[in-house]
Amino acid sequence: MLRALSLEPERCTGCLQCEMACSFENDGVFNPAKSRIKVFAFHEEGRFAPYTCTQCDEAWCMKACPVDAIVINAETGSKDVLDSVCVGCKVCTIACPFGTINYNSSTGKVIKCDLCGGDPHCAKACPTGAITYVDADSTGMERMRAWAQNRPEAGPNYITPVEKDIQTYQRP
Amino acid sequence: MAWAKKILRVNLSEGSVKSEPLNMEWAQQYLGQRGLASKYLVEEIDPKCDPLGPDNKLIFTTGPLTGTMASTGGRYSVVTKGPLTGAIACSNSGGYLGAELKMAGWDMIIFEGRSPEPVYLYISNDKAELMSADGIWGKSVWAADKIIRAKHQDPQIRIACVGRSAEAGCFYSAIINDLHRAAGRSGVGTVMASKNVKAVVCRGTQGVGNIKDPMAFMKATEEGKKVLRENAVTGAGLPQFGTQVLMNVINETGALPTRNMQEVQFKGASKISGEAMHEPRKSDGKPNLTTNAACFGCTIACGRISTIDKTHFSVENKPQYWGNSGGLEYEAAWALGAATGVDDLDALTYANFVCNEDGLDPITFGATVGAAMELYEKGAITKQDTGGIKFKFGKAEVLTKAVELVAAGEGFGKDLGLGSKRLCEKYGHPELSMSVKGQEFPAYDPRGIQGMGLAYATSNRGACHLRGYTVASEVLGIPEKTDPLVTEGKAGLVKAFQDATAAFDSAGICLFTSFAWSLDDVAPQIDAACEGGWSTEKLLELGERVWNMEKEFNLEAGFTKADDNLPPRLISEAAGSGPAEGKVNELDKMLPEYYAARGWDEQGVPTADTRQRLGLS
Amino acid sequence: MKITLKLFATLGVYLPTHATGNVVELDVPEGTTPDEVIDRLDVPGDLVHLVLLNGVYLDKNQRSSRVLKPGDAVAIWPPVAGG
Amino acid sequence: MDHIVIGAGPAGVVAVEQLRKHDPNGGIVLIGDEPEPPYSRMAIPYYLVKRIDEAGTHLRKDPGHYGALGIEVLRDRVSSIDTANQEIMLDAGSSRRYDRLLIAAGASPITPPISGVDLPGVYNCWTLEDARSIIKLMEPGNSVVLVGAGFIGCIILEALAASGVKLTVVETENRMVPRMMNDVSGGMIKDWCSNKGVNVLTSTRVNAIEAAHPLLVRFDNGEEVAADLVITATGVAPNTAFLEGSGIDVDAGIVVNEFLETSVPNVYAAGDCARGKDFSTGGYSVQAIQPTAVEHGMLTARNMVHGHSQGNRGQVNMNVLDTLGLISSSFGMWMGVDGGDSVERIDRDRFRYVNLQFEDDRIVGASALGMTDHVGVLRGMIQSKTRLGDWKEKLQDDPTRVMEAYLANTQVLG
Repeated sequence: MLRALSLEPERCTGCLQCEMACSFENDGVFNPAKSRIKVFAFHEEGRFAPYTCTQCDEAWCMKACPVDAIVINAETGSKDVLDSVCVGCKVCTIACPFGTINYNSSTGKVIKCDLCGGDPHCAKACPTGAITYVDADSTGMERMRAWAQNRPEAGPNYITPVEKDIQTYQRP
Repeated sequence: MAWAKKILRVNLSEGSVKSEPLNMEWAQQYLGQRGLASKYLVEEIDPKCDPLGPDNKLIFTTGPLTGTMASTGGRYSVVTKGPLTGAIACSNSGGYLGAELKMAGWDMIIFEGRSPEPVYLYISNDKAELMSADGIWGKSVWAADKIIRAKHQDPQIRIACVGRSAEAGCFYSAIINDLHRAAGRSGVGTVMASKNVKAVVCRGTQGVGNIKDPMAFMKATEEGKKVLRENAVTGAGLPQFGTQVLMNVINETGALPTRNMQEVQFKGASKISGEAMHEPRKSDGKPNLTTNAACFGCTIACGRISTIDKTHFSVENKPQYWGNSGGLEYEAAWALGAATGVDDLDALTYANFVCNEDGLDPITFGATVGAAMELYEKGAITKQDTGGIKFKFGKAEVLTKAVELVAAGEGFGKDLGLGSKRLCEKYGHPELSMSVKGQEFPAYDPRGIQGMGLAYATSNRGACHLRGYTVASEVLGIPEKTDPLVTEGKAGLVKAFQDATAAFDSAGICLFTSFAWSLDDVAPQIDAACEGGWSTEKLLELGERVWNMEKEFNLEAGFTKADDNLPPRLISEAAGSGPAEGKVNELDKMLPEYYAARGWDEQGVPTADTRQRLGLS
Repeated sequence: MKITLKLFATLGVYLPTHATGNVVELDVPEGTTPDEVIDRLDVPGDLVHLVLLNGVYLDKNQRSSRVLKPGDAVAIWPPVAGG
Repeated sequence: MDHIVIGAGPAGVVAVEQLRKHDPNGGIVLIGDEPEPPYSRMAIPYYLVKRIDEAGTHLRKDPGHYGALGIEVLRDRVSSIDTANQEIMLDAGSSRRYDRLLIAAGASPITPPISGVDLPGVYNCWTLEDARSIIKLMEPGNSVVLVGAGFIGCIILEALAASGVKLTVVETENRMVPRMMNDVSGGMIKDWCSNKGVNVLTSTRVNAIEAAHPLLVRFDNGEEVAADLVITATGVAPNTAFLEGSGIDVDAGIVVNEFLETSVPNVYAAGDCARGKDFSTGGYSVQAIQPTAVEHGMLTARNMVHGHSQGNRGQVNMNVLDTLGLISSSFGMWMGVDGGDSVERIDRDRFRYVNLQFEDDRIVGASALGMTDHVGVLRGMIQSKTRLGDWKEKLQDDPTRVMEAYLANTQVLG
C-alpha cells in the first residue's frame, strides 16, 4: 500500500529538525533554505505548520514540465525530479498550486519532496510526531474535510485543485 | 570542523564591513560562542573602557554546533563589557537568529567603534552592508521588525533588534531576536544602541556543511536526542510546564524572593505559576498558555506561547497585544510577580510582552521595580519622583505602567532604567539593591539555597542563575541531591557547575540540555563535528579556562574581592518563613573554600600555577 | 488528623475534586506516611519525583518511613526543572 | 473512434496521451510538420547554452513512447479540413477521416515589418532549426541584436549573454517583458540586465537592418549597431491559415467554447492557437503558455472521448522568467482589476519586487521579482479563489507571506 506524509500542525513546535534532516539527506548540509519540507510560523496564532508536497494525483508540476523531467516513482508514488533532465525552466514552480516545488539557484534545477525514496528523513527527525509516514488512505478523510471548508464557489465539474490534493491534517 | 571559520568585522566609525579568518588556534582553546568571543573581547578591548563608549566592542557569536542537527543547536551569544555591571557580559539567546548567522557563513560579528548615524546591519550570506536605520530608529522591536520585513521582502529573514529602551539609555536593555527571544541580561542591548546599531538582519542560505565526520555526527546527535527524549525532565516536564513549573517548587522550598527579598515565600505564587498558566480563564475560557514552542533545532521545546485576556485592563483597546507571543518563563514571572508582590498573571504576561516589545531584561526590570517599591514604602521616593504613581507592592497597575515608562524611556521610567543599584544609590539607600556587581538577582533566595549565594557572589557577569545553577542539585536533585540549607561542599559544587556551564555555553547548545546531558553526552557531538579531539576532560578544562579568563577581565576592570559579595540583607536579615526560617546566607564560610578550590589566592586572584595550568598567558 | 497535600504539574489530575488549585486538605489516620497518602490517591509511583515535607526534601527511602504529624504539608512533583 | 491531433507541441502530445488513456482502443494520429520528434520550445534556451543536447528538448525521452501507446506520429502538414466529411487533407496529397479532431497547431513568430529582416543572419528563435542556425553565430565577441524584449526574447537573452556575445536588446515599449511586468518591475529587469553588461534600449524601434559588417541595425533614435546576428522575437500569431474554408470560426485565434470545441462539432482546439477561456476575466483569449497548453490538451482529450462532462473553468495566465539570474513571475490579473485593492513592495537596490492584486478578499493577480520559494501558491490561491479573511490585511502589511496566507486559510491550524 502506498504511504504518505501526514502533517499535524498542532504537534509542531517549530524546531526545524525536519528541515535540517531534509537538507542533510539531499545535499549533505544543514540548510533549511534548501529543505523540501518547510515549517511556517504563525506568530500571532501561536502555531507552526510543516508543509511539503503531497505527491498529488494531479501532478501539476509533472504535467507542466516541458522536458519530462518529473516522473512518478513506481515504488512510492512520489513525483521525482530527474536532475539529469531538468533544465531549470521553472514552469513547474508556477504550475504547482501548492507552492511545493522550488527553484534551487545554486544547482539551477528544481527541488521537491521525493519521500527520500520511501524513508522520509523529516519524519524520522521530527521529535513530536508532527510528521509521520503513514498509509496513504488513512489521511484521506481529513484532507477532504479541510478542502470542503474552503471550497470555491465553482461547482464540482471544473478543473481546479481538488480535494485529494489538499495537504493532510489530522488532530492528534 | 563545524566552524564557518569566518568573522565579520564591522567598524561602525568607518562604516566598513570586512571578512577575516577565525583564529583557529583560539578555537581549539575556547571552542566558540561564550568562550571564543570572550577571548576576542579580552584581547581586543581595554577592560577599563567605558561600556557605552566607542572603545567597547559588541560581539555576536555562534558556537560550532549552532546551525546543526544537534538538539538545541541554535544558540548565539552577545559578548561585550556590560553597562549595568562594568563586568564582562555574555548573554545567550535561542530563537532562530544564531543558526541563520551560521547558515550565512559567519561564526561571529564583531562590532567596533560607533556609527555617526543610526544604522542596521544586513547580512545576506557573504554579503553584509550597513544600512540607514531611518524609519526604524525610535521604534519598538516589534514595530521595527515589521518595517524591516516589508523592506527586505523575505519572510525568512531573521532579525535581532533593540527597542526604544536601549535608545533611551536604559542600563538593562536586551537584544531581542525573533520577536521574543532575548540576549537578555547585563544591558547588551544598551551597548548595541550606544553604537547606533538598531538591528542585525540576517538571511543565510549556504547552510552548515563542514562537519568533520558527518555520519559519526548524525549518530552522536541522535544519541543525544534520545537521552533528552527519555529523560523525564527534558522529555516531558519542560515541554509541558516550561520553566514556570518552578514557581511552586521554589515557593515551597522557601527560597522565592518576595517584595525585594524582604520575604522568601509569596502567597500569590500559585496564581502566577506554570500550573496557573494552564487554567482556563473565567472571562474567555482560554488558558494563558496556548502552546509550547521550540527554538531552532531544539527537541525539548520548553518555550511558552501565551495570550492575554482581551478584557484585561492592561490590553483593553490595544489589539496589538491580543495575539500570541512569548509567554512567561520562570525568571520573568518571578521578577515581574513575586519581586513586586503582583499576582495578576495577565498583568505579568503583559509586562513580559512589553519587555520583549521594547527590549528589556525582565529580571532586572522586575527587581528594580521591587526595589523602587521598597524605596517608596520607606519614603525614600515619593509621588513627586514617580510622576504621581503610588509605587506600592502588589499593584498590577503600577507594574504595567512602570514597564511602559521604561520601555519608552519616559518620566520615572528613566530612573527605573538605571537598574536597582543606581536607583537605590540615587535615592540614598544603596543597601536596598538586591544585586551583585550591579546586576539583580534572579529567582532563588540564597538564604534558602545556600549554594546559589556563592554562585551569585562569584558570577562573572553579576548575579545570575545561568552561570552556576546549583538549584538543579540543591532543590531538584540533578544530577545528585544536596541539602540547600548547608554550606558544606557548595564551593566545589558551584565551581563544577560554573565550569561545565561555560563549556555548554561555548558549544552552541542550550544549557537546559544539562538537565539530561552531562559533558559526556556533549563531547561526542562536538568531537564528531570539530577537529581537535574533544573529550569531556578537554571541555571541562576549557570551561575552567573560560571562567578564569572572564575573572581576569573583571580584575583588570577594577573589581576586587569586595565585589564577590551579597547585599547585606541576605547575610544579616534572616528568612522569615519556610524551611530556611531563621537562616541567612553564609557566604563568608563558602567564599574562601571556593577561592581555594579555584586555585585563586585569598583575594580571589588566580595564582600563577592556575594560570599556567589553564594555559592563560 | 488533618494534613495538606499539594500535587503539582501533571499530578494535578490526581487531586480529589474538592481540591482548590493544586492543594487539598486530607483527613488521614495517625501514623500515615507520605507513601500511604500517595497510594491513597492512586498517584503513579514513577511520577512521584520531588517530594517536599513542609518545604524540606524527602529522600525516596524516607517517604515510607516518615510519620506525618497533624498540619504537615506534603508537596509532590513529577520530574521537573527550570531556570 | 478515430482521433486526429494536429500539432506536436505540448498540447498535442498531452492530448494524444490522454486520448489513449480515455479511449484504449481508438485510432490516434499525431501530425507535426517539423522533422524532429515532438520537442519543447521552452527548452531551446538551454540547448543554446549547450546545457542539454537536442534530445534534451524532446517532450518525451523514450523514442518508442508513442509507438508503445499505439499512437501514429505523422510528419506532414495539414493543408485543409473538410469538416462536412470529417476529413483532413495533407500536403503529401492524402486525406484522413476523423471522428474527433483536435487542432493544436500552435503559433508562429510574427516577422516585424522592418526592411532587411529577410537578410541572412536575421533569425527568429522559434524552432530547433532556428536554434541550430543561431548557435553557429553565437561566437564569443560577436555582436548580437535581439529585437523584442518580450517573454520569448527574454528567455533566450540569458543564453545569448552567457555565450559571451556583445548583446543589444531593443524593445518598442518602455520596459522589458511589458505583457508580464509593469513599469516598475519591467524597469528593474532592464536595470538588472544593463548592470550585467547587456545594452538594453527601451522605447526604441528598429528602422532598418542593412547588409554591412555583416549587418547594421538602425534605430529610430538615430543610433546604429553593427551585428553578426539579429534575432527577432516580436510576438507570435496562431497558426490558422489552413483553416480557411473549413467553417471553423477564427478571430485572433480559434474560437472555442468552454469545452474547447470549435464552432464545428467534433473539432476541438487547444494550446497557442486556441482562444481559450481565461480564468481571471472569464473571457476568451489566446494564452500562449506551456501550462495552459497542457491543461487544454488534457481537457480536450477528455471531452473528445467522453463528451462534454468537463467544463473549462479557464486557465490562469502566468509566466516565469529568468533574465540573467533575476527571476520574475506573473499571475492572473497582475495589472489589477477595477475596484480592487493592491499592495506593492519595491526594493530597487536588491532587485526585489512583489505586487499582489485583490478583489474583495481574494488574490486575483500577482507579479514578483526575486521570489522563487513557494511561488506556485499564488496560482493556487488565484485558482481556488481562496478567501483570505483577515489575512488580506496581513498580506497588505507583508505581501511576501503568501504561503502562510494560503496555509492559514486552507489548513486547520489547531
